Formats: sequence, C-alpha cells, structure tokens
Amino acid sequence: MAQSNSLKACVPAYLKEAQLIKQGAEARVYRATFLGRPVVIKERFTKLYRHPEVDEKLTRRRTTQEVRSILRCRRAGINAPVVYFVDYTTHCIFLEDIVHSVSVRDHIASAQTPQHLQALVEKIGEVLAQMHDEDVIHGDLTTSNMLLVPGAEHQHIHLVLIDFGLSYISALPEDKGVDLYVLEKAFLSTHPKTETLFERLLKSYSASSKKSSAVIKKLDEVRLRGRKRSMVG
Amino acid sequence: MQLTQDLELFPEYTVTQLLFKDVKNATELRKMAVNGEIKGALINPSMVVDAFQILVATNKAVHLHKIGKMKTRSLYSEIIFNLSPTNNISEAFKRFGVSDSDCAVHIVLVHNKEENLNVDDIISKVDGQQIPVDQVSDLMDAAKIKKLYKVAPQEEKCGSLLDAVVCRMATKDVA
Amino acid sequence: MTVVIGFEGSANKIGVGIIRDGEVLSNPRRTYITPPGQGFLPGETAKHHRSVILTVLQEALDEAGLKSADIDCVAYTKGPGMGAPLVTVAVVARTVAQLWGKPLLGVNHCIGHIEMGRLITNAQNPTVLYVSGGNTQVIAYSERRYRIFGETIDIAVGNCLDRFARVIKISNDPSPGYNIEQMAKKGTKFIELPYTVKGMDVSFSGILSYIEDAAHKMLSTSQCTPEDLCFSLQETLFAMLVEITERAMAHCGSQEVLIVGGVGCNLRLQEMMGVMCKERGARIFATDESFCIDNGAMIAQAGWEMFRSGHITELSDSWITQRYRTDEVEVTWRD
Amino acid sequence: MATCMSENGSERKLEFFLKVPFPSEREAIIALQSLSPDPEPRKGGISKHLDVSGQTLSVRWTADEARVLRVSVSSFLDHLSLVMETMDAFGPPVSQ
Repeated sequence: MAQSNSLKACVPAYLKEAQLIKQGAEARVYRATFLGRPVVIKERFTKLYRHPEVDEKLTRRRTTQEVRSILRCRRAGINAPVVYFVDYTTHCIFLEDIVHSVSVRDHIASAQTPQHLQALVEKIGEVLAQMHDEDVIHGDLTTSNMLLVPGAEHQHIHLVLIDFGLSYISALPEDKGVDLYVLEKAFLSTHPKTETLFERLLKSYSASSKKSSAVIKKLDEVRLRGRKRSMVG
Repeated sequence: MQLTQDLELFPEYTVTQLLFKDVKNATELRKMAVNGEIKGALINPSMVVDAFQILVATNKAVHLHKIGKMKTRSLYSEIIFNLSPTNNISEAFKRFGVSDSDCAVHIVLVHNKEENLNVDDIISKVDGQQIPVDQVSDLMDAAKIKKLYKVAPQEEKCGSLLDAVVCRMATKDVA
Repeated sequence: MTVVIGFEGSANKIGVGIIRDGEVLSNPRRTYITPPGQGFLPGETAKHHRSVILTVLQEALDEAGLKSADIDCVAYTKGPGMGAPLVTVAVVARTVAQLWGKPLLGVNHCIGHIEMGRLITNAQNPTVLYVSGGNTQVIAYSERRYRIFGETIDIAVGNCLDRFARVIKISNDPSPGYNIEQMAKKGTKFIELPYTVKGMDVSFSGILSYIEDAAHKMLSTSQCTPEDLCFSLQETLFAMLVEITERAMAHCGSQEVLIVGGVGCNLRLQEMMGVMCKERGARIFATDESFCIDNGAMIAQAGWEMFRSGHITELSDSWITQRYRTDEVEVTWRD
Repeated sequence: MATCMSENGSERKLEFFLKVPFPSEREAIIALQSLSPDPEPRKGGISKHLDVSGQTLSVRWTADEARVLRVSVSSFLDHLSLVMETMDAFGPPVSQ
C-alpha cells in the first residue's frame, strides 16, 4: 500500500505546480504544460460525502465514459478536446487546451447582437443533432460545457463540446429527449428570456438529424411529465 | 539533431529521440536492442506522425512501469505497444517495431536526468544517416497510418492526423 | 407590526401558524397517518383535514394569545398539492378572512418552504434544495424569480422513500422517512443501486423499480437485511441530491445551501450536505422537523413577505391549483 | 338516464337544486364567495351555478351523468358544512 501511494504521488506533485482554473462539483480543472504542450487536466477527486463504494464506482465510470465519448465524437468529426493521457489511479484526464476559447455561457451573457446569437444556436443544434446521430448522450448539456473558438471568418462557428463525464451511449429517443430537456432547462434558467432563441436551436436540431422527430416527441413528453407531475407535499 | 524532452509528470526522466534514414543494419540493431546493447526502443518511422506521438507513448509507458501495470516485459517494448491502437502485442511489434528490411529507424531513449547519456555511442552503432527528428513526418506513410488507426476523413475536419492518432493511443484501454 | 396567519394542508399535514414580523407566535399541526403499506389518498386526507382544521385554528390563536382582530392578513396554500385537501383548507381561509374582514393571500407552497428556511436560518442568498414527498428541486434566486436549476425528471425523492417503505411495510408513524432513517443507522452492507444524475437533474424511478423488484428476493434469501436496504437507499438517493446541489452551486457560484422540505430534516442528508459544503468552503443551513415538514407558519411567513410588498388575492382569484411551479411567482420582496 | 333524454340537447341534462338558508344575507354572501372560486373540472360534463337571494344561498347543478353529479354535490356539501362550522366557531362576521 505504502508503495502504491508513493507511486501515485507523481500526478499530485505535478498538479501542485499547475494552475487551478476551476473547482467544479466533481472535478478540479488545472492548466499546465504536458510533453511541452499546453493542457487542461481534469482531476476527479474523492467526494467524502458519499459512500466509498459509490464514490469509487462513479469516479471510475465517469472517467471512462468521458474519454470514450470524446473519442466517439471526434471520430464523427464533432469537436471535442484531444485526450493526451489518462491516469486511472488518480482519475486524471489530460486534455488539449482549447486556447483562446470562451464558454457559450459567457458569450451569450456578454450580449452580442441577436443575429450573431442566432447563428450560434443554430450551430449548437446542428452539432447536437450530429452527436445524437452517433448515439452519444452528453448527459450534462449546459452553455458552460460548450466552448467557442473565435475564428477569422464569421460564417464559420467553431464549437467545441466538453465535460462528457455524465455521458453514455444510447440509441433511445427517450435518452436523447432528456438530453435536450436538460439543456433547455439549463439554457433558460441561465439565460432568462431566451425562449425564442432556444426554439431556434431546436429547429436547427430537427433540420439536422433524420432521427429528430422521435427525439422531439420524447422531449415534449418529458416536458409534460414535468408539468403534470403531482407535487404533493 | 536529436530531440530531448523532460517528462513533466516524472521529473527524474528525460526522453531523447533520434532519427536515421538510409539505415543498412536494421537486423543488427534489432539484435542489439534485444540483448541490451542498445537501451532504447526502435520504431518504424513510417508509423510516426510526429515526435509528440512518441512522447505520449513514452509517458504512458513510464507511468505504467511505475505503477506496475505494464502489459509487456520492458519499458521499451511498452513504448512500442502503446503506439498501437489495439491491445494485440505481437501485432503492435509487427507494425511499430523495426523489421529487418527497414531502412529508417526512430530510436527512443528514456534516461535519468543525471545519467550521462552517451548519444554518440548509439549513433556510432547505426549504419545510416542521422536526420532531425522533426523530419519524421516526411518519412511517415499517412495512408497506412489512417488505415491502421481507422481514421475516417470526417475526423480530420476537427483535428489533425496527429490528434486522431494520439487520442486513440490515450484511450485504447477503455475504447 | 404585521401579523399574518397561514393555513397549510396541501398533503397529509394540516397546520395553522401565526407570524408577527419574523417571530413565530404559534404553529400547531396534525398529520394524517395511514396504516403500513398504504399511502394517503386525496379524499381521505381531505376528510382528515376537515375534521381537525378548526381545532388547529383555535389552537393557533390561543397559543399566540391573539384575537382575530389582531390578524392583518390570512394566507393559505394555493398550490401545488393534492386538490381535495387544498380546497378544504382554502375554504376555511376564505371564510375566516371574510368573517374577520381581512385580506386574503394565496401562497405558493414551495416558496413557503424557502422563505421559512431563510427566516429561521438567516441564510442570505442560498442555493435551496427542496426535498419532500412531492418535490425535488434545486432552486436559486435570480432576477426576481426562484429559478429551478435542477429537479427530478420523474418521481420526488420523498415519494421514492415512501413507496419503498410500503414495499417492505415500514410504519408510516410518525412518517415513513423517519423510520427509514432510524433503520438505516443499523444497516452495514451496501447494496449497489442505480445512480442517475442528468446534468443538474436526477431520476429516481429506476432506483424504485429496481428495489421494488429486488427487495423481497434479497430479503427472503438473507442476502441483506431491511436495515441494509434502508441504508443503501439513503446513501444512494442522498449522494445524488448532494451532487446536483453542488453542481448548481458551482454553476451559480453560490456559497450557501439551504435544505427545506420534509426529507430535509433527515440528519444523514444534512450530514452529507455538510461534508460537501466543508469541502467547498460553503455554509449549510437546515431546519429541524418543526419547520422542515409542512406547517402553517411557512405559509404565514411567505404571506408576510408578499403582503408587505403589496400583494393580496381577491376572493374571485383565490382558486387552488394542483400544479404551481416555484418559478411562476414573481418575487417582489427581494432585490 | 334515458328518461332525461329528449330531442332538445339542453333537456338531456340532469339537474340538481339546493337552497341553504343563512342567518343573514351577509353570511350567505360569505358562503357564496368561499365556495365558488374553485371551478368544476372543464371536461367533467358538469356545471354549477351559485347565487344569493336575500339570506338564501342557492346552487344549481347541470350534469351529463349522475355519477359526476353525485361526486360534485357530495363534495360541495362537505365544504358547505365546513363553512357553516367555521362561521359557528369564528363568526359572526365583523361589522363592515
């Protein structure tokens, strides 16, 4: 045990020198240099509040799911950060640093012209449709989990999906519908009064995927379930 | 000529890469690697997109070596194994190791920082012409790489061939 | 000084509470308890409420030492909740408001919980985890609304606990959740259950159907004890709740958590939330069962805030509604 | 049910009348306003009309089915007696 602990110590010592950029709910995110390149390191740390068995299983599953889904997306031509290295003992993923990017959340909050946001949400709809066509369910779609890389030409919007920790593979329209439902709620609660913008996103999603009608139907069902749910007590 | 890079995760280690073309003694070099006269990994440069690809494989090999989870016998064979997109060891050596007929060799050395590495000794053993490591991409066989790593054209829309290759290497344990 | 009386009876508790400028003067309550294995039905629950509401009202006035003339406003739960019990309580509230010549005020039940929690704990701007038999929501205030950042996409956490209690016939007295909590303390073996977090939302129906299927099999073959099941269920459900709360906090940049609702008085949930908060350097606020569980004072307190900021409800608009989302209410009493 | 049927659509309906005397017009109006805000379900095929004349509250139901009518009347009577008990316990109304 003592030996394996000392061996594990490589990554923690390295992270001590790294720049902590975010303390998320389940991971710390650092920026550092790895093999001479700028990287982002996502460290899933032990959550002391939960039962050790729950914690270990979740942490391992999420690390695995994250890298799997990233690869699956990239194979399909959907932008997601390149994985450079995974340490399953300390649950760290070393990822390409998407330099000069801003989150879609910050971008929307900085109040661009509506025209520009329209093109952006259409692009989001298109990318998500593509992702769902690959049967990747992101599981945590928010505007914070989409990065925008400013490009030279305005027509081309460079969108990168990140944070695949809650992702999984499923072909079920129900799972895809819930994925969109999660985004809808995060979108509308983070960006008040953007209902029409989100509708546009869904329209673009529908237009971009052949399988979208079943998904949108499920989305409507899930929404209705939310509204119809008895709320006793 | 050669390329030296520290492993940030393992500060005691440094990786040195050397590249040779017009090599005439590949068979002999392989024997030297096997019997330990050359302490390094001999890689077929036609399968290497960039020196970074080698660094990714090496970093992972050192990591697995340290935690005692290597799939192969030695650090150097582990580097070769890590380059492969599959978990088939003999296949990995066939594709990424040097074969007798090869006339180019990419050599990877992992050494302690303090250790005085005798690069000249290695160079003297190779009957060939040393060229800068960053010219490795000129020697690669892109078609063969794409086929082996199963890189479809749409993937190259969101990144380079190097990105595609590295991503597969890093995730092959769970993919 | 403003004195508000609040009537609550949206589920199986009936309560009347009186608040005077942040001070709880009285808060009596009764609970409709069903036999083990049975849930409460709307008609039966309404009947229970009808039989005790006037007694509870009299107790509230007596304990507070007030006469009807001292009351400034009559608040009642407009929703959400079960139709028949809601109407029962609204009918009495409308009647006394007219008898006493006082304005009436319909209150959102969920907002009652939030405002009561804020009053009791002094939390300033917390992320709120609202967990009860009918609701599971993670709420944060922004731009004049209590916005729902996360919630269950199927059943509420309390509903999951109650239905599990029915499966293995745990007593409903004083409440199934309380008895599960006590049994869980004796559980030792952890049984893995489905764990479903989707963004800031959770799903409990998978856990319930899994445990409904597996419970009897595991118990009859002595793979585990009822206590182990209670323990494992709590550990799993609460880990999910703490996780989505933390996700919402990270999302909103919040450093305070307030737990409200009937499930919120579970000490294990509070303990887990406390550990999470400590790790983040955040503060946790929770109340005990007198205010966590549905009560009249919470309706009085939300009513007090609303009344002071100029709200009243005309009699003709005083209908009840079974579905009433937390984010439908414009919050005019906060900055 | 068949007996209620006729060519005229409106005469197909069941009807039910109730008259409730109160001590004063004021109390009758209080009862009316306490009992009328919650509408009958829109799809139930039932309607209920409340009115006060003098010190009497009158209620008139029209319904498609006896079953639905029974539920509505029964529930109304529960609420009505609750209103009357409340008046007994917490009345009489303050002078306006």
